[in-house]
Amino acid sequence: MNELFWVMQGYEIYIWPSYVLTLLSLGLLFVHSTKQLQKAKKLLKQLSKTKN
Amino acid sequence: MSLQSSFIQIFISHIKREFLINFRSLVDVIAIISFMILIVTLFVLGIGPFEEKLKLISNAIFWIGLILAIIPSLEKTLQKDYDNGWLDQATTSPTPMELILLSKSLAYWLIVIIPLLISLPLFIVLLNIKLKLIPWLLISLLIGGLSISLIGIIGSALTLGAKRGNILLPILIIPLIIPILIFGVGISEAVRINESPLGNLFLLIGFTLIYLVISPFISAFLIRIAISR
Amino acid sequence: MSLQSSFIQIFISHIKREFLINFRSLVDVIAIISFMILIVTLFVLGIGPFEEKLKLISNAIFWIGLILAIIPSLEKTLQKDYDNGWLDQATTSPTPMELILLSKSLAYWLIVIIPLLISLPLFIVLLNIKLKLIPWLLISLLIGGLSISLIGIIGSALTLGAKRGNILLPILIIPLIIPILIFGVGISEAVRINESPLGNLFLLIGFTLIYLVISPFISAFLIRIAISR
Amino acid sequence: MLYLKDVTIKRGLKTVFYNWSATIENSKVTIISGKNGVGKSTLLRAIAGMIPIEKGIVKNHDNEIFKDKIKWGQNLIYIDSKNGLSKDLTVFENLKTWSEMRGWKTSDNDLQKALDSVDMLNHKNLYVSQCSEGLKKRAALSRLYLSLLFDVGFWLLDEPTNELDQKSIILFNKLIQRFLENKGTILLACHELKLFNFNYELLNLDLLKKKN
Amino acid sequence: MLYLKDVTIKRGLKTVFYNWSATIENSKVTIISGKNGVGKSTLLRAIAGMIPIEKGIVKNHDNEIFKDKIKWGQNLIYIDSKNGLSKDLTVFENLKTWSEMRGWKTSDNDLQKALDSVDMLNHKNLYVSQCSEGLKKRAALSRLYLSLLFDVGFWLLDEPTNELDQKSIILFNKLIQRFLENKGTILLACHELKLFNFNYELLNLDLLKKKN
Amino acid sequence: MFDWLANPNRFNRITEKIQPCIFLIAIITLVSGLYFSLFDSPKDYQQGDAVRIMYVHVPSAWLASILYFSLAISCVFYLVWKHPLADLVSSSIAPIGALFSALTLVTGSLWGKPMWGTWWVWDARLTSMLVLFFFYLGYILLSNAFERKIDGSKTASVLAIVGLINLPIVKFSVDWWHTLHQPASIIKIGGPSIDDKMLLPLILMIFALSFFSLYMIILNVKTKLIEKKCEALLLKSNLEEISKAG
Ligand code: HEM
Ligand SMILES: Nc1ncnc2c1ncn2[C@@H]1O[C@H](COP(=O)(O)OP(=O)(O)OP(=O)(O)O)[C@@H](O)[C@H]1O
Ligand SMILES: Nc1ncnc2c1ncn2[C@@H]1O[C@H](COP(=O)(O)OP(=O)(O)OP(=O)(O)O)[C@@H](O)[C@H]1O
Ligand SMILES: [Mg+2]
Ligand SMILES: [Mg+2]
Repeated sequence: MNELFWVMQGYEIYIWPSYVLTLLSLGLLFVHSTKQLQKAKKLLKQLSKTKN
Repeated sequence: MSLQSSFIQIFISHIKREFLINFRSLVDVIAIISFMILIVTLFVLGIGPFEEKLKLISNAIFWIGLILAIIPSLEKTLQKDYDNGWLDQATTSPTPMELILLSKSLAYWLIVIIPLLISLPLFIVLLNIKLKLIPWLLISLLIGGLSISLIGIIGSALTLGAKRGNILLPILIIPLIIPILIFGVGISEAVRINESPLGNLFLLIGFTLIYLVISPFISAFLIRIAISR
Repeated sequence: MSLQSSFIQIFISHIKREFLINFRSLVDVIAIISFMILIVTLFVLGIGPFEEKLKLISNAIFWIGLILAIIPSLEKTLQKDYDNGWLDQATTSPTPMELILLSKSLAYWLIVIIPLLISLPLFIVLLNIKLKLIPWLLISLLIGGLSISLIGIIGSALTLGAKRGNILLPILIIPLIIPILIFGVGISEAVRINESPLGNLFLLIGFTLIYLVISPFISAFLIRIAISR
Repeated sequence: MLYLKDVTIKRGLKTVFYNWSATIENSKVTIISGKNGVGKSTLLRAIAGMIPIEKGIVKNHDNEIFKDKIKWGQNLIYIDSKNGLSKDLTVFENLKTWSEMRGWKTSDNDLQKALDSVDMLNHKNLYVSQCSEGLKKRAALSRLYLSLLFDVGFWLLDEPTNELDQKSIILFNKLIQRFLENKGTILLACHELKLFNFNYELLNLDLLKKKN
Repeated sequence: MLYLKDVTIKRGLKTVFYNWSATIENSKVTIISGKNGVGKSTLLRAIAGMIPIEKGIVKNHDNEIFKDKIKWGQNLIYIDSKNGLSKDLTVFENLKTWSEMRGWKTSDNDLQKALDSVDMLNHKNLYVSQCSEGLKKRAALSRLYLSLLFDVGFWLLDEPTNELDQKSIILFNKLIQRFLENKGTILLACHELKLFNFNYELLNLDLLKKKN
Repeated sequence: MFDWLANPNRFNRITEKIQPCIFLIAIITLVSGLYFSLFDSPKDYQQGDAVRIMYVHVPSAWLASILYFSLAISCVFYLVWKHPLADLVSSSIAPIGALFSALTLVTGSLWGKPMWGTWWVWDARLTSMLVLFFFYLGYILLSNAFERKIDGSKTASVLAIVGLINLPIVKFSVDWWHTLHQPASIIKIGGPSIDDKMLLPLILMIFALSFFSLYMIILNVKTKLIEKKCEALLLKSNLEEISKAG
């Protein structure tokens, strides 16, 4: 990858943050929601165990 | 022995009730007028008393003043009637809540608009408003005021049963009010640059009509939720 | 067995109480920030989106936003504590009412100022505020906010007992607030035209100090009247 | 006969009644008693239609009462400790606006008689903000007299006697007597049973809720 | 001994007491009774220092009580139907902030005991907005227990028993008993005298005011 | 369709099957979209490389709008037909939509600085996106502001529906404002003024974000269904305890 690509005509301080921010927030959303699902599943298992 | 009144009569008696509570004397009229004057003062002082600057913002002042005069007081009566149990009485009566809420918003419209109309000459002088603008200003404030109070009652009902409702209210209500402000300002702008303000006026009327139809139903629905807590 | 706390402790515990009631969660911070943003939006939409105009009024927007954020909520807590009898409890206790009211106004100052400071960068972007203005804006909003809440509590106490309080409140306090607005706007104007803002700043500080001293006494006096009704 | 069958009523997150049944006889007074927080007020508000009944049915004779809410509203008066009086109106104005709100055309004469029935005629022009607690309660109870003139079948009263003095209790008893003569049904939540000089059914929620 | 000598007390424009005198014995319970609007609450508020006494003097032993308001405030607890509870705080938080407001350093343990004394420990974390009327009243009355730990000489209670159930009335009686053992003085406005199982002086305003 | 899906079991069964597909499509389009937008798309003749921000900005803006529409529709389903699942759907959509509208605002600002020399301009689109963001925020705050979840859901749904009526009016009215913004170029399908090669990454990114959102919504609804089951179990055991104790 050449230097020119990263610099992007001097717009790099605008372009990279927007991409990073977008991808980062999507990633965080994904991780957070998956964790939430796992937690809920675990709780359900526990509850149905104590019931029986 | 059942001498039932018609809906119209119930409606009018409700408006009368709001007037009895909020509009007992001349003091109340004066209070609203001075409130508007003070909003103007606040702006003028915040901006600096230069005429060119003032001209730019005189529209905004009117509309923001109207919003600040109608919505907080509308919210307050609804909250009061919720706290003192009047809304409980209304739900446990044969009268539809929709009717009561419609009369409440119309009453508040009148309560604010009447003093405003009385004092319009004063503002015309204070803000140096051009004569040709006056009829349009009048009509747009009249109609806009109605839709502000119709929306205001939705907002108050939305936050009535909510935790920290008072702090949520502006967030919910300002986005709903934006079109009124824009159409209203649009009317005056059009007149100023000698174009026809009718387009904006019709839009404002249409907007108001939409809320005239939906507001009572929506707010009655919301109030039933608040009461069921 | 009498483990009396000092006044400072009582004072802090009061501020804690207000925070418990009004600042329970992040939601409250978000709500206040959003409120300020929406006030800005409302103004901009009323005035028109042109940068030159905006520059003229960005100061005014800040100050009016601050006033609208502090005073209505301050009024509301005082009214609530009056209605639910908390103020009765305070008068029939060994703690001076002055202390309680001072803590209330400081609490409200903090409750509004903290979110405002957090979100200042946002407003700088939204209103296109020049960098050199920022430290002065910060300091004048901090100090001005304090005097607004000190004045606000006088106004709220004034209207507590009055029957038509809700409408009277702004009328009674806006004259008191006007000097703050003038000094505050004066500071930013001075910076803008590259003059020294210190004169206005000292006036603002002096003004605030005066209210810091007299406000608790005046409002305690007014509240005793309200309670004795 | 008011039947409550397998009703579940929630208050906030708390389930106050769970699959609970009861019957309330018509043309009688039923006093709901029980310890603080057991659900007396909740029950009254639910029957009045303010709190939703999550499950179960409430029937009056054979009609589900919430099928036609307007009709049921016509048929009942609900008064609780909030009174429903506006502080900024006088006692008389409060009664008048209340009766207008219900759509009743009452003459000023009727209104005065109503106020007289709870000995409030002297205080007719007092603002509610200037009334003592007992006077407020009496101003609220004056509605009961008005309802005698119209076709109301139910009174739902939540602790109506709390602030009343001895004389007002007697007047209140008289109003109840008249309503019973009109074949009205009264549900009344109260802690102090000795105040009433008529026969009543007792609905003790403490006992009833344990049974289920 | 609390002496009221030739006091005139106004409420709004109305003169409720005019050149009126009475004595209230220390270390006893005095129940103030009388019909609605006679001035029970006004009297209590005046003694508590909230309503000004236009003319006349109020003395405790030989001290005019309003000479040193802070000391008098230290010496009394006033509770009326408004309760003084913030809806947005829990029962526990309300009690805690209240005791902090009075400048009392109470441990959490004391606060819990206070709540227990009115059987509110289970409802400790309930928001006041979620309490039933009786629970609210009990939350307010829990202050009485705290005052036993500190040097308070007077309880001024305006209709404290209104919403209480039977069990709470017993607990309330116990609190009063303990306060009397501490040589405390209680002034209590109430319509229902049968609720109390101790000796009390009766101050019937109906009779007293006619006499003057 | 909604009626049919409203059965939680059926919902779980069907989504179990399609979820991996959705995820796969999202990943493929995202990776290829990123490739094209960063490496293989032409510079704009005016904006140069800065135009690359468009490939995250415009899809976010679209999704923010589309998701609000879906949110409001699902609120209608909830209020009118009282499907409990519809509420779970709306409350799953709201945070994602809010995220996208926030992203639009932020990336737009990042675009505006090099293009206009200012982070923010009170232009029509920006203002209406700000308003949209506040509708999302209002929905989220309001739905959590009640003690009972159901009250919050109902109230917030009302707000969302009012917003559905109001937002187009806001958008339309705010358009009265003179705008610095570029004319809507995709909409002019007749002759798109942008390069075809710019269109490809744009479309890919729109697909990527849409499928990603769909996947996340399904995931969140699943989580909420399970949480609901847990609550029901807890309540049941509580009530059993109460009846035993009584
Ligand atoms: C906070 C700032 C901004 C917001 C909220 C915003 C909002 C939007 C929205 C909602 C759209 C989609 C419009 C549609 O599909 O019809 C859009 C598209 C677009 N925006 Fe922005 N924008 C912002 C800043 C900018 C900036 C600074 C630029 C650069 C000059 C820009 C350039 C564009 C372009 C080229 C499009 C695509 C045109 C189209 O699809 O019709 N935006 N923007
Ligand atoms: N704020 C006020 N302004 C004017 N008059 C008032 C005000 N508050 C009370 N009053 C009047 O003063 C009198 C005494 O009221 P007070 O509340 O002391 O009565 P009370 O004996 O406590 O009655 P109750 O048994 O109903 O509680 C009443 O006639 C009442 O109408
Ligand atoms: N808004 C609310 N949110 C949550 N829980 C509530 C709410 N209101 C009441 N509760 C609870 O519901 C239960 C029943 O309350 P209710 O008011 O019906 O009691 P009550 O029998 O009338 O008591 P009281 O004798 O004290 O008036 C109580 O435990 C109370 O704490
Ligand atoms: Mg109750
Ligand atoms: Mg009293």
